[in-house]
Amino acid sequence: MDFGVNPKYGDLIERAKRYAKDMLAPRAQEYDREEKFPRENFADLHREGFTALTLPEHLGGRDLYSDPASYATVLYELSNGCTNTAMLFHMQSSIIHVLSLLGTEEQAVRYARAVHDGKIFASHASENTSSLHGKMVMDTHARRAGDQYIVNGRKYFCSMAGEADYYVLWCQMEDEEDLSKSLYLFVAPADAPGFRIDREWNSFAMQGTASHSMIYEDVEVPENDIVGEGGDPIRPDVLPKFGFGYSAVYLGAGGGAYDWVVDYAKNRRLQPDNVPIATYPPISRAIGEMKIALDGALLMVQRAGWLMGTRGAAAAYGAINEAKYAAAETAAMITEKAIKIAGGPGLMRDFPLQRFHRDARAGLIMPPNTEKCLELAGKTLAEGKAGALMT
Amino acid sequence: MDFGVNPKYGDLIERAKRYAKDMLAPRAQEYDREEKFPRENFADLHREGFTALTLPEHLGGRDLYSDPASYATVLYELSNGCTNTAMLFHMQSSIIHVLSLLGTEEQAVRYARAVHDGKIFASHASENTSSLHGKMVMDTHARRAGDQYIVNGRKYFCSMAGEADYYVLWCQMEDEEDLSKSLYLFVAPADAPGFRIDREWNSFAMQGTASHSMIYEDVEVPENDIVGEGGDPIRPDVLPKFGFGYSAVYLGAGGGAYDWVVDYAKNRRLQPDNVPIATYPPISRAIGEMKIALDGALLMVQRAGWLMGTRGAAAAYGAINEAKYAAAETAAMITEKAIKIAGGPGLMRDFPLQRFHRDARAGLIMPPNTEKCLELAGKTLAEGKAGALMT
Amino acid sequence: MDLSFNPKNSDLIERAKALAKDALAPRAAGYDREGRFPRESFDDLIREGFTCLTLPEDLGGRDLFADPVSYVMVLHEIAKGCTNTAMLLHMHNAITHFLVTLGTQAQKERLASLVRAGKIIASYGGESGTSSQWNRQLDTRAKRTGEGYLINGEKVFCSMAGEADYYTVWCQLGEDPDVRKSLSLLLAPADDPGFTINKKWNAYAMRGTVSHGILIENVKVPADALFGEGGDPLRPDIIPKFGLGYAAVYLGAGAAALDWAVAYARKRKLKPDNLPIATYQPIQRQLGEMKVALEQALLMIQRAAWTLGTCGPEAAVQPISAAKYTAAEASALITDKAIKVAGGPGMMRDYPLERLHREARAGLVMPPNSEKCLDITAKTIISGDITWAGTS
Amino acid sequence: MDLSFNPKNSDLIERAKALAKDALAPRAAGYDREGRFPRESFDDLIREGFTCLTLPEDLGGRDLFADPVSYVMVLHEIAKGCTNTAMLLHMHNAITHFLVTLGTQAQKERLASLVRAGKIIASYGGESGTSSQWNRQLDTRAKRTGEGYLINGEKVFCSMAGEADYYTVWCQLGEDPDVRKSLSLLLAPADDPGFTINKKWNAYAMRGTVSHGILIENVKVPADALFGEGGDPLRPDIIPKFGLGYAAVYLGAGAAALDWAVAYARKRKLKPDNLPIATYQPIQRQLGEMKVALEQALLMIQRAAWTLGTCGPEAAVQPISAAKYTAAEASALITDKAIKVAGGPGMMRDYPLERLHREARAGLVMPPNSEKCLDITAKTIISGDITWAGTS
Repeated sequence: MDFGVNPKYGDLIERAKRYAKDMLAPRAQEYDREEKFPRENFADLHREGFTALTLPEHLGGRDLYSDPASYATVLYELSNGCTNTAMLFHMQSSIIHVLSLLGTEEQAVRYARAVHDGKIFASHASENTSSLHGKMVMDTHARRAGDQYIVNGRKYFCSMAGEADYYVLWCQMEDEEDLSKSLYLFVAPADAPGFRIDREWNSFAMQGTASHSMIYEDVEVPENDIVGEGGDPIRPDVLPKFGFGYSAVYLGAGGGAYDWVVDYAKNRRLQPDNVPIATYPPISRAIGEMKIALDGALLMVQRAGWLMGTRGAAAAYGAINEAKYAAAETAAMITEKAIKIAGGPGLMRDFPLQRFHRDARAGLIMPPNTEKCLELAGKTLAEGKAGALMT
Repeated sequence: MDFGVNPKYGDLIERAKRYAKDMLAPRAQEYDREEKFPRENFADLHREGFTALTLPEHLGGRDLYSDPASYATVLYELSNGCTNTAMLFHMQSSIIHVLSLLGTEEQAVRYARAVHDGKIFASHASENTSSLHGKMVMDTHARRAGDQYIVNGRKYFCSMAGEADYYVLWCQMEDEEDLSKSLYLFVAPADAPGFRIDREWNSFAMQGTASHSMIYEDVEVPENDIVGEGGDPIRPDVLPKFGFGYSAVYLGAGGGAYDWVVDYAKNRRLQPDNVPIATYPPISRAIGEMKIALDGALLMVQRAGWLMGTRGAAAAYGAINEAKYAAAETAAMITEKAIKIAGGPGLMRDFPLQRFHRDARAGLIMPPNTEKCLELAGKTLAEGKAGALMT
Repeated sequence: MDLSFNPKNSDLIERAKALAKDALAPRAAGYDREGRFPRESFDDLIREGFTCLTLPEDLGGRDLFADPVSYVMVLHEIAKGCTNTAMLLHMHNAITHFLVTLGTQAQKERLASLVRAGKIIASYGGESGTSSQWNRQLDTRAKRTGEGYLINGEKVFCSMAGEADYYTVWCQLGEDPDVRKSLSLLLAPADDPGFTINKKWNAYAMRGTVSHGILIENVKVPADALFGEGGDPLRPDIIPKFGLGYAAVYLGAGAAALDWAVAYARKRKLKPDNLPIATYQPIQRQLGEMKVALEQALLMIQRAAWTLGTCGPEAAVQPISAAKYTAAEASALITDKAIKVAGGPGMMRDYPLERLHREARAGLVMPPNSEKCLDITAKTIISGDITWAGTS
Repeated sequence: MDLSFNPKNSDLIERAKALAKDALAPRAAGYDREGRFPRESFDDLIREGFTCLTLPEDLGGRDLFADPVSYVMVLHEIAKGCTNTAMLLHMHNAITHFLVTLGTQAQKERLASLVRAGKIIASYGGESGTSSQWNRQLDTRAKRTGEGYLINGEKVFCSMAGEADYYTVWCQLGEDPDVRKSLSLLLAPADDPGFTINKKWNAYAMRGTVSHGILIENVKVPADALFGEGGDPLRPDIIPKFGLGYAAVYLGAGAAALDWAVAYARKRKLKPDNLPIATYQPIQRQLGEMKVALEQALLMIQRAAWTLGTCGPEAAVQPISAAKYTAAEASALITDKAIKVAGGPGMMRDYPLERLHREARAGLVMPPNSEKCLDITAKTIISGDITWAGTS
């Protein structure tokens, strides 16, 4: 057992921390207020080599998904600065990892080159299922037409809609209902004819992710931009990676709020006492509670990552689910306590607490929502399975 | 709107407060430890006229159920001293009220005389239904034999089993399935042949209530000890009164713990500070939280009582349910906080906190348990009803 | 104990309810989005007479603070339609009541005629100091001149800055450093050129209150602008009434969220069951918890209001603190759970829950904040035995 | 980061688990009911070598504090069977470890031979003073005599009073009023006639620890009864280890409650559905919340143990506080919810939940209590930047 930072990736975690503070945090307020895609951040992260971290080493990356616990820690640190950026960074990092994992050597090299050129990849999978049971049904279908495919459909919550350079579509081949045979990833440049954006993303949080809906009308995708085998996108070593990262991202909002309010409480003094309010017992107690909860939740996230990396996603599934619950609830709790401690500045848009709070609230709702997480965890137990392994 | 004490019953509330402090509290530890029926308390309450409070005035009572909010406040105050006694007082007070309400003049006079003579009446209704939906099904049946009835059956959670002087049995006439036609109250002296006690009440709380199971084998009840019309016991002006009182009783455990710990915190001093620990901000904050929650829950209970008294039980049903939830959760929360404040003495059997805590925990479980209360409250809302009236 | 709800002024509560539903609620999201003063809604309130409510009856009002239960329920109903509007109405009505309480007959009459003419009165007490206690010096000072008073200073969190017609300036008058003797209220027309608005209100909630800062430079007011004596604003019948109104206003956000969540849960169906989610037990449980919290808070508010009306302001200080705490925490809990019940729509700006959730957070922070409320309650308990109404 | 759980001493954890399940668990209710020392279970532990675990390897032990993760997991497994037994085992093993750490080679060897022979060592630090800080004078004093030391004083909360074979008395030695220089450990045989047991342990939980008071009158011990120097017991490698063990022990009560609740929910069926209640969503939600709390607390404990083993005792002070807090609160929450899941049987003495619930309450109160843990954590944060393992 070793709770220490993996030395192979210690530099990345340190750099993520630094970038969060020096690069992401100063711009976060503006992206949030203006509801803007964090383009400058992506440019800077690209310049620093961060957008390529999850590519394999032979393609110029650091293979960061080989240690998901470190990957999650990098995400968490970035999110301390800007939740929006961390979320989009996670989407891009996950999809380019998946493309190099599932693609042919030619595809892997080609997409990696695009990443190194600063191109941004988005991954669009959500459809209007409205199912309690979360079964995936795809309305987005492709049909063959000569040496290419014609895609039609509609996706919801498409992060970076209108902002990415490539859209990776989760798409079903027609005439085959079984997703485990018919689901493929289609890679299409954002300027391909037939993409239409329905700008209906109007959330009180995570507004910088530009998660609008997209409509595909006869989008043409050449055969060599179809990645992997039928069903690959829902392989257990692929699908859970997307959901896994949300925990780290949303917990990061809690971490950012915690850092800000501790700093505030150490510097804020009230008359006539003239001591930092951090020394008032109710406030120091609240700081202690926040810190302990933050650590516990981060450990849950890192444990899930470690399980996924060492025993595979199937073994990690319970832990990923539990980590999502712990992270989202903890982040929400911390941002709420932070606002109470800060008082007035907690509500002001000039200060970041209200932003972290809104972002953290989104974490409670993003599927699987926290109630659902609890039910899943309990169901696993009730069925006589261990759920998350006792490590 | 008037939140003040009803002047008609102000004396009773004051006396209940005094009895709780001077009479009930000093014996409560022993009844709990020895798991004894609080016989001395009943004798004293009888001497003070308290066991007859719910009889009509013309039968020597105070007709206290005419103002259920006052009734609940009396219960609450008694329970501050001894939860066991308050619970049994409530059972006896409710059943003698019901007997005088439903009985013939002859019966009402006869039972009232017994009450004035110091006889104790128990009410036994619970059967082994194990139903999620709480539908009442009676295994206990009576058949006619000449000018009397023969009762057979088994009841669970029979408060004062082996201790009361009269058992009032909720019993179904044979050959009639519909409870609204066949359910009657049978009054039998505890020494009637055929009663057998199965001493299986072994709870970590409320042990003084002696709520064992009882088996009835060919118990003979003369016709003039059968009370009311068929279905009377489940009339809306009868049944809810039993459940209504539980809120006040269990909240009383919270009130008792609150009183004790506030007194403790005002007197306990630690070195080197040498000031009452009540002045430490985390503790004073906790005291504030307890007091506010206690008041809110008591208002919920009193409101339910007021609704029942002025608009009838049907209108009060939602409020009774909500009050049960608020009272039980609040009492549990307060006793838990009180233990944390007191530290070591919170755990010691020589002090009452652990007793109040155990009693309060029983309140969470006693049907309807608090989860059930929430579901009922939500279901009422979801069905488009207001639930508790906005008063 | 008599919890029947038929106060003298129940007609006002009914009218507030109707107005909130029909006129105020549809505009609430817009005021929040645009961060502007709810002008149209306030005009409705003025036309319907709601800005005259706390004037004495002989001056055209309803003397509504004489019936505090009705007062808080009117606010609560208004707040269910629009939290911002309700907050500002409370500010106007509370300060109007205080000025009338403190003023001479001539002052009362003049003020009443302004209010009846639709003028809006604001109240500015906050300064950028760092204490929540009233035992420190104010920066805003007034001094006597030949004709009246000259005021200088700076105020923060000035609700309706630039929108109200008159500003009530809390300031220290004269040289006495003891605020308990020198704190005074001076009423000044908002168009005095000495007022400069510092537009720094940029909150994430309650944006429609436009609570900017105001710089006060050489504002001259006549002698009859002074209401009451030095120290009067600290009288126990003044400040706690603000807190009581806040409780009612912020609970309104919670009540509106519960209404919305219930309606949503009854409509929203999920496949493959195709049943309203309101039929699922976990959803029912959440709705139940929200409902109990709402009822409890309402009772605490009504109890505090009743105590104020029946036992007087000093007896009401603690019940009001307790009500503010309960209401703010209940509203926070209810809006939290409402978003969980609603899922995705809970975070979308097209629906009201995210706004109500933000407004409830403001309720936690607005003075007296939850910690302060607990503190007031605890100190009362620790310093002696208290018996509050309803606790026998 | 490597969370694989294959410590050097995993054999011990497996044996602890088996022993807890087969031998300890069936007796746990009885010890609680009768309020007596778990003699039979302790005999099992002695026979299986668990009372020698923290002795050095060359003295017949396993040096288990060198591998703190294994140490806490052994305790946790034992506690899942019997919280009382686990607590006392921890007391014995922790004090044995400290005595060995502080003693001379001769003292170590003598102590080890006693322990190997099945003797039980107790540790008595508590006094009926009123401070949780170690900066005050102790009532228990020792003074040097010709042959050794003479001890007088009174101790409270003496676990295993009258049951252990040796008492380790924390006392001030000599005249120096500074406890940081004079606090000492003296080992005395329990059968010394100067010890009088004051049977006042009457807790509602952890009754099997028989933590009575002890009066110490003129107890004489030889010179080699003194372990270490004055002030040594305050070394940072001593006291926090107690807290770490408490965390593991009390979390055991929570883990056992969750196990029981899951098994119950899978068996219990309600009419008319006739399905196990484990299939109901509200029940699943509760079980899920309990599970997440348990996992989180276990990770916090393991992290603290790992920090102790890898980064040393000073670095581990805050993680241990955090682990104690998380474990005690988690155990309280889990046992609460378990009773709600079980309903009636949750409060019946025929089933273990009510006992586990009481034991979890003791966990909240046992020093360092939750407030104290938060305090330690907060002070560290406020006084400077800290970086704990796993937080990068």
